Amino acid sequence: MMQQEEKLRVSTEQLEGGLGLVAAAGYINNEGGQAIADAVNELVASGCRTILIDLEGTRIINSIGISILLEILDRLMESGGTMAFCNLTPTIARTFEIMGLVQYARIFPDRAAALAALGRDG
Amino acid sequence: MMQQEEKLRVSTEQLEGGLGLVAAAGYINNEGGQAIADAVNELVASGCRTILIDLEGTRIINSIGISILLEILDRLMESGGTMAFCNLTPTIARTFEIMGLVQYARIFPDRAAALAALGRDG
Amino acid sequence: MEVALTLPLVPDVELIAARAVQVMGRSLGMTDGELESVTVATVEACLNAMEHGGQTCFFVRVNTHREDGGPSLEVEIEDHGVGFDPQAPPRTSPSRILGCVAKRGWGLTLIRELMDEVDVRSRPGKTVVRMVKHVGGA
Amino acid sequence: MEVALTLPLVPDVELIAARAVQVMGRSLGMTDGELESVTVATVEACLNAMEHGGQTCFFVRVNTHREDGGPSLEVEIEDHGVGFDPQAPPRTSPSRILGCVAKRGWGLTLIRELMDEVDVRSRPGKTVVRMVKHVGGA
Ligand SMILES: Nc1ncnc2c1ncn2[C@@H]1O[C@H](COP(=O)(O)OP(=O)(O)O)[C@@H](O)[C@H]1O
Ligand SMILES: Nc1ncnc2c1ncn2[C@@H]1O[C@H](COP(=O)(O)OP(=O)(O)O)[C@@H](O)[C@H]1O
Repeated sequence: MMQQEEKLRVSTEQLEGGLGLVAAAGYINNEGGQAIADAVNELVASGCRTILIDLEGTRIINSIGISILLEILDRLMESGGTMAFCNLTPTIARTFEIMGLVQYARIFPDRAAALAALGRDG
Repeated sequence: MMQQEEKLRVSTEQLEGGLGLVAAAGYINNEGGQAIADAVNELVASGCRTILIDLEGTRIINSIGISILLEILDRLMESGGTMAFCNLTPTIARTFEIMGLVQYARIFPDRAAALAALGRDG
Repeated sequence: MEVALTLPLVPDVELIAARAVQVMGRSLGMTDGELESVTVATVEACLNAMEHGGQTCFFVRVNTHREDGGPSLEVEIEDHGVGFDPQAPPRTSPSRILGCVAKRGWGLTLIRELMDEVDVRSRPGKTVVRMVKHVGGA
Repeated sequence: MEVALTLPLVPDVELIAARAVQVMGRSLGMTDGELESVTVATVEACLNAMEHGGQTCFFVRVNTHREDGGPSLEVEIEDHGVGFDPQAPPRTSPSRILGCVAKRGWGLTLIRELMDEVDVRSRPGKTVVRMVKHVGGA
């Protein structure tokens, strides 16, 4: 059903070097932001200190969802972790810029570029 | 953009034994039905006589789109070919039943089942 | 709870009605299968209003009901076109090869098969297709 | 061409407005990027109408224009709530760690950044956010 098109689908993967991957596709609203937060918390609990959020397939966001991402970022930085994003549409990139996420999180064009850079650093 | 969610995405593949595969995901309206027709015509022109249409990812259809599928089926049968479908949602299956497509095309639950049966027969 | 839409004759405008059905149906707890049925029926009714209504716009209302016999979703599609006789059998164009299988004229048949209640009222200047789907119904 | 929507306060109801923007914007030949910007701005304006409007429904109108300076899409979001002073700076809640970065209160800022023209009129009982995006614009 069309339903599936915007309900956020989240999957996670634990990679080498304490890198956690969250892939999110759909609508990042309150519920969607919370689903990402849960996924990040789980990865952090199992030892990840760098979190990459891949937004391929995410086209609609709202400021409530993004504010939840800011909260996760806040908590992650507090515990010495870092966060990165990849596959942002131009509008989502612009929103991240306006809301100040880009000052505290690294942004990569795609997953390959992100993994290369984060793997090198981490 | 959400746009991509319902604009029909069609891909084709030519398999062994004169079997042509069309994967269609999105909204099967006038335009979507026509895109499937074009894909089928291309496969038939390159020698396929059995066409499998995989509707995984298709959730919305309309009777204009389905009537175009009936026309392709009509032409394919006229030239001695056969058509099959797989991955129908219950509502699409019901629509195919009501509009009589099921009497002339084979319906399979998924692609594996379809390929096994069509490969065996063909 | 009512969604009311005034829709112009623009390609894919029926998808706005489809989205309204989806949002309201989901708020009632409809299954994916129920939502898909109402969506296809709504799309067909919109196409009829666009194709046969012949005006510059048409109207869609989606209502949720939680009374008596359990929750249900009601969709009304209204156009101010020439109207028609809902009792007349659909003019179908039978296929040459497939014989009895008609290629067009399936809209109202699909609507009646996919919805639980359908009520078509039409006179010159006003056609209303009212249809209901019960949540957790047959 | 106008789409007019009356929307109740139901979860995800802003997606009906988003779909209307998409269908109308596409009919004007908007790019994906332009459509996404208008979609996000529309969603924010709907959330404000739902969150701060405090009534049982709100209204969205989407109009296509093809005059003078090229085609444009106009979206108006209207609610009949208490209203507010559009000139007042947004009340933001700064983050403890991130310092100056505020977590909420970004709706109107996003709308102004993503759209080409924004005009907010508000008084008790009627708030209208009118916004325009030019096709092929900046
Ligand atoms: N809203 C309407 N206004 C006027 N005539 C209509 C309307 N809906 C249906 N009809 C008439 O009923 C016939 C059957 O409609 P339908 O079963 O939906 O098939 P189709 O639209 O494919 O012809 C149409 O051909 C048309 O003559
Ligand atoms: N439609 C509205 N009705 C009443 N007040 C509003 C409306 N839209 C915005 N406001 C007021 O303006 C403030 C700033 O809005 P906004 O920038 O969208 O941020 P947020 O909604 O996240 O607080 C809101 O907190 C609210 O007080």
